[in-house]
Amino acid sequence: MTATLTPEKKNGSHKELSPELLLQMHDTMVKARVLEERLITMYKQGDGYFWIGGPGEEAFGVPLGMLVQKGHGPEYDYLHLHYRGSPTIMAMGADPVDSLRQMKNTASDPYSRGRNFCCHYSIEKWNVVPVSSPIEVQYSMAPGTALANKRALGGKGTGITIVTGGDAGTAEGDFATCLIWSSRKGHELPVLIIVTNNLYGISTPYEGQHGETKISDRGKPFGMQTLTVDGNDPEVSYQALAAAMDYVRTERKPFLLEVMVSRLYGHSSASGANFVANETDCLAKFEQKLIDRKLITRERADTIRATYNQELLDASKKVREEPQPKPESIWDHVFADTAGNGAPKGSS
Amino acid sequence: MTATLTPEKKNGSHKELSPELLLQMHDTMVKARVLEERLITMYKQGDGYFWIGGPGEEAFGVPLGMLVQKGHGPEYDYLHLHYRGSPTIMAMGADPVDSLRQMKNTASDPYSRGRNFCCHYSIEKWNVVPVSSPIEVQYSMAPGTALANKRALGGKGTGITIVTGGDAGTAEGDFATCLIWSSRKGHELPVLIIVTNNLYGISTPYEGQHGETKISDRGKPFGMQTLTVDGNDPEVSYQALAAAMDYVRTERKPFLLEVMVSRLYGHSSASGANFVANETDCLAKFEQKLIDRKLITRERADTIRATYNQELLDASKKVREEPQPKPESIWDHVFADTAGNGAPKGSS
Amino acid sequence: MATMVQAIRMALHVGEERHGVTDVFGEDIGPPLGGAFTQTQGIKTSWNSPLDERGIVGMAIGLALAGQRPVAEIQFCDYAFNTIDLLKLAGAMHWSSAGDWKCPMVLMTPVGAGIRGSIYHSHSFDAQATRLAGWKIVCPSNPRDAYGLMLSAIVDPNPVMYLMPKALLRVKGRPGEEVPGEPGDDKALSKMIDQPPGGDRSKWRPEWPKLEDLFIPIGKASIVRPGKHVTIVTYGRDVLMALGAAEEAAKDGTDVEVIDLRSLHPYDWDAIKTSVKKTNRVIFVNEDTEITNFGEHLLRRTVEELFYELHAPPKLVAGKHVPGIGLADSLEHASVPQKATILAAIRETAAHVP
Amino acid sequence: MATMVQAIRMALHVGEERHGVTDVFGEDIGPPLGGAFTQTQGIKTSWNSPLDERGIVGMAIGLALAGQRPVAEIQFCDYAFNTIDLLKLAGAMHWSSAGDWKCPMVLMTPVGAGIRGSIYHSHSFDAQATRLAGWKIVCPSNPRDAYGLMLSAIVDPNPVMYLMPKALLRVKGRPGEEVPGEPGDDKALSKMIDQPPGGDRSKWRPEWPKLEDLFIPIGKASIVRPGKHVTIVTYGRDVLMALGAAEEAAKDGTDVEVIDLRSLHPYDWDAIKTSVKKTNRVIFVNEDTEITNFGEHLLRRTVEELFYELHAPPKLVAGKHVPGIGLADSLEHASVPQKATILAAIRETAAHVP
Ligand SMILES: Cc1ncc(C[n+]2csc(CCOP(=O)(O)OP(=O)(O)O)c2C)c(N)n1
Ligand SMILES: Cc1ncc(C[n+]2csc(CCOP(=O)(O)OP(=O)(O)O)c2C)c(N)n1
Ligand SMILES: [Mg+2]
Ligand SMILES: [Mg+2]
Repeated sequence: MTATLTPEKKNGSHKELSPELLLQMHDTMVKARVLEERLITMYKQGDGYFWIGGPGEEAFGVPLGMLVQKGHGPEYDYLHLHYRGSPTIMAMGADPVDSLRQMKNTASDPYSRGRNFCCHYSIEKWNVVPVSSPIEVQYSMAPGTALANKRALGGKGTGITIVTGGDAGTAEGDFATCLIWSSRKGHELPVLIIVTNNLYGISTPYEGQHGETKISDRGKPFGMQTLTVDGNDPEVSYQALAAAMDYVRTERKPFLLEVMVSRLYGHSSASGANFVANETDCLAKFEQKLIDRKLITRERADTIRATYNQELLDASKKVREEPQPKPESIWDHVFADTAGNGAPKGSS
Repeated sequence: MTATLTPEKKNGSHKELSPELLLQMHDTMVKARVLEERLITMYKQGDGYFWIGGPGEEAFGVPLGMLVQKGHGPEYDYLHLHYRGSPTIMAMGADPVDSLRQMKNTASDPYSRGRNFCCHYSIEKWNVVPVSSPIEVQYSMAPGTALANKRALGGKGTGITIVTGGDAGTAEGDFATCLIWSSRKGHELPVLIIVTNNLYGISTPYEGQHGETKISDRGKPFGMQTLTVDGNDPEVSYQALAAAMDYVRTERKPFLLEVMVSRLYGHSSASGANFVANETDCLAKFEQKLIDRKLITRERADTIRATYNQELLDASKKVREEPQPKPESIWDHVFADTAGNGAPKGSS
Repeated sequence: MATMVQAIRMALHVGEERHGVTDVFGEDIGPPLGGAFTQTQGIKTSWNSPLDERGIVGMAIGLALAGQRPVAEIQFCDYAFNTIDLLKLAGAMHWSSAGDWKCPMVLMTPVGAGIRGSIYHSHSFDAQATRLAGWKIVCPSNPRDAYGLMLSAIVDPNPVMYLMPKALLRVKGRPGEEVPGEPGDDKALSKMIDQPPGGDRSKWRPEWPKLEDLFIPIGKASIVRPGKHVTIVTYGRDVLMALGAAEEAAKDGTDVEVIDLRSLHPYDWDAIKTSVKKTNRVIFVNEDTEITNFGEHLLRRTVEELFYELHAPPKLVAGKHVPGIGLADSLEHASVPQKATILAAIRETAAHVP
Repeated sequence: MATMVQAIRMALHVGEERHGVTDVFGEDIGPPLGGAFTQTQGIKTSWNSPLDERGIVGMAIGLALAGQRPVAEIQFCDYAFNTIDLLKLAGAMHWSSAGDWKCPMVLMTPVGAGIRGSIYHSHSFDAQATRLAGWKIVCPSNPRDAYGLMLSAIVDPNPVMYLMPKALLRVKGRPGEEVPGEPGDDKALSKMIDQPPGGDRSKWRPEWPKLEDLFIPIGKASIVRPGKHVTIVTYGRDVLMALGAAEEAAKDGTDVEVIDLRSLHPYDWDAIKTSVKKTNRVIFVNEDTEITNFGEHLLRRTVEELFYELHAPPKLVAGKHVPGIGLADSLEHASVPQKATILAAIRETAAHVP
């Protein structure tokens, strides 16, 4: 499927991206990729039990993170991500070492204190709601934060809700729930509904599971703006995201964006976590483009990668030494007040 | 919304309906209406605890029942109805007295032996699957019987699956499930997906709950044939159902049909079960049309109604005397074999 | 004296006026109906949701995460069984993020039999609810508790499930069970806060009495009848059933103590322990089906911790393990505990010679 | 000796060849993968469903109603919590229609901890499953039972839930736990029926051994270790845990009887009763969370019916009531029973002086 931008786009968002922006995007894409590869290596070396992540989605995820109106509370954007969100989180400025901590399930893992799988982020101060494993539940919750966005600043806010998930997951009723709750006439919600389509759900190809030709078409009966774009091209993604976000921020209405992406290391460690040669590598492609355009040299690009590589290698060694959570910590944070905390049998 | 027929219709289904058919339709509509009114009276007189039913849907429900390929097993049509299906069941030839039995929750109620609310039909020999209260679950099950239909007679069968439900209920994920599972490319299923739109869910108007202008549009992204028709006109309904069924039977693909209907006695006894004057009465309108066309006289029409009325009044008196289920019968039919039947604590 | 449903309505009103409630929503919750049981009539922040329970729970979670204070409703608990995963996630939000996020939502839902609701309007939800770690679960048995538990639920920083025994919604309180601030006169109260049926319902506005705050602590039981011989631990609708049975038993000289748990989680173990140590005989009563039942948990803990205090086998009186509750009275009565069932259990337990 | 997952695959093969199975389906069940645990490799009637658990259960119900014989899978039981209403309806189909319709479907799903599955790949489902009236529930602990229970599930006229303890799927049987007809040699079996990784998986065809029918009766427990002093009633993964603990306890002279329930509903009450009457001490073990837990049901019934047989308080060893099972080993081990936990319970129970 080829990239097309909506006729509906506004504010001349089609203008060329500046070289600085392109280089910043490239840098973060490298960082995100190196992080994922480090996580995979950790898994393969026994420094973690399971890997799942977003290598191959950097050309979409990084622009998304860059465009987020980052902050705390309903004046800012809420993010309901799934397990492929590292590029976005990196673009928002998170420390990649924290991702290693979650991989190694250390007590220092700030996202879950060793409880959850890697790349299951939770950053309250940036409105990143906890990533959970059940596919598509985030689409049922997104209208809630979007309603808060809509009310913020007496209705004058520009914060929006962004929700992401995969192509196969759109078969869950929760995806329909999101379409329905965000498009009620007179009660439309500012939510950017994103589907990252890598044409697979684990081992199951898109082909044969979908009656719809484009997933984004599912927004149409609801009067939604919709768009399908090539998520392997960061310039196209950036433009599309900027246009879609602009629409949602301004119109306070939903937008359904489908982004075609690659699954560069397969589904997860359960399927081996090996590089998949026949998928488009958005980073390699973008790097070549920047080199061709003389915005960067091969050497510089290699240096960036080598530097991140070394940093994360070093960090992974340190993380390995950090303590594991204590057994009794299972009782921590059952309740947000003290009631029942530490009470094994639910008594008061 | 006005009635329109699809451009896709075939087999000249647009031809005029014969006078015999119209009179048969009228007769059954009267019978179904009288049944519902009798059920309401029984409720109001304390001969039942709860009423819900389909008065106002006869102009759609009766043609549906007449067009069903009635029988047992996947060579025939499966029906997944909701609680407004009496007109269809009457058109299929069920005994209205059995409906009174379910209203009075007698042991003789063939549909549930006093267990379920009135108009919750179950007729295995005619492929009518048990009607249950939870809204929309029938849409998740319909693809299963449709797959059996598709396989019947080595793939040469003409049996289809028919599923009905209300407008508000389409917000449940199960409606989306039905669209998805029945339209998978290469795996399309012969299911006629019907939504009876009375513009209400209990007290909640359609307006303000739906982003879609027409519910039938929701089939479009899935490449489905769709149609919205005036269900208050039995001729229009009949033609639309015939065309849609013909498509599903022949093409072995799904069809989404939205039928605009009236809720002539409100939602249920919970909302009073009183006649709602500002809704279209499909039976009165049709009767007048038949009189105008000189196909029937007012007297004849009144006689038909009076006869059914008397029959059901007499029957309701008899049903009142029929025995209630025995307390210990709660243990009957927990299992289809003997294991655990009558075993209060689940032991073998 | 207010009914339970009026008490709930008044608590929601106080909640939105004084305690930050931003949304009271669910199917038919807003005007014109104000709830299938009139529980939300006149509530300013009430609104009608789409017919989608997963959407309702998801919306409540999202609102709670974003700092709003939602009170969401599932019209009948019978329709919450497709949302258990979302309920689990709400309960896990704080824990799985290791304290990063809070999810302070209230989910209210009518539960239980007693209104001839047939197979899908008679379910209990206590077994499901008590399995949801991270949730607090309450279930009032009278208007005052209904009011005070709702206010406690609203200000709680955790998800709280509020189970409304539907057979009690129209029941008035007994003396001492007033909502603080309600006018003494029933008719006067009804005129003020009950929406007149018919007419232009969306134009009607309630006139609220001057209501006081009351926070019934979550986790605290109430001894609704002190007694010496047998303890009954119950909640919701069965509190009244148990009291009725206790009155009968008293005629034979058996003095029954009835504990209304009020909070199912966290629950008041001290109250149970103290009572069992006194009476040495205990019966757990609830309407939910009897296999993998919350009363079995309470019984198990009693046996593990108080084995030698027991002078008779502890008993569970609960609903029968059948797929549903049949419509006919004969069937409903055979399916969930009745006064006679409880009385029989009292007699057997009291008569037991160790 | 076959592993449990091979045994399941062989049963599905026999099911589709000889016992009318028409569909084996679910997420990633068809080619090329053949199931997240390889459980459906080479099965002719297997197919990949959309990623929609409600759709999977709905499809299975519809197929069963229409006379097909479906075996559906929920990829992890952790993802079945949004289908409880549909599962209830499947269990109610025969009952609510008063015997009119049957719904003979099998639903299989991997359960439990032990593979470092973190919060949403470690759930148990026994508490939920045993609450579903109208369903039969089985849970094998070894390859032979896995084979024989699957065949019984397939021919049963009711909905049957088949819980697969995921930690045991790759475990081989002990002597006597062969699948009837499997070749003696592991390598030979693997070559015949395990799909080679990589390569063109959709072209591969298995070569099935000549398998015999075996129907392990649903409702019949198995005494996997006879003993005199303490009874352990368990199933699935915890059977091996309990056996390990029993070995340890034997060193101190405590002779533990281990009952593998195999069927959770209907369950073999006679086996439990007989054993408790002999040992007078009983521990119920399972991995599900400890509040409103199926073991609490078994314990309750034991107390109600066998109170005076008990020489020590009966015990439950179960999962902790927390929102999830954490990923770190320290967390997982603290959350679900381990050999040491069971051993401690044995020691306490055995040492108890009445
Ligand atoms: C409700 C639920 N069902 C099943 C799974 C198991 N599972 C994890 S990822 C996955 C495939 C997801 O495919 P898609 O939505 O396309 O996202 P992708 O992984 O391709 O990005 C499945 C079935 C799950 N996590 N949650
Ligand atoms: C899952 C579920 N949620 C809520 C209800 C309560 N309820 C019964 S009928 C109804 C409204 C249905 O409206 P619609 O789908 O438009 O059908 P109609 O009654 O108008 O024909 C509701 C909310 C239910 N039965 N099931
Ligand atoms: Mg995908
Ligand atoms: Mg309607």
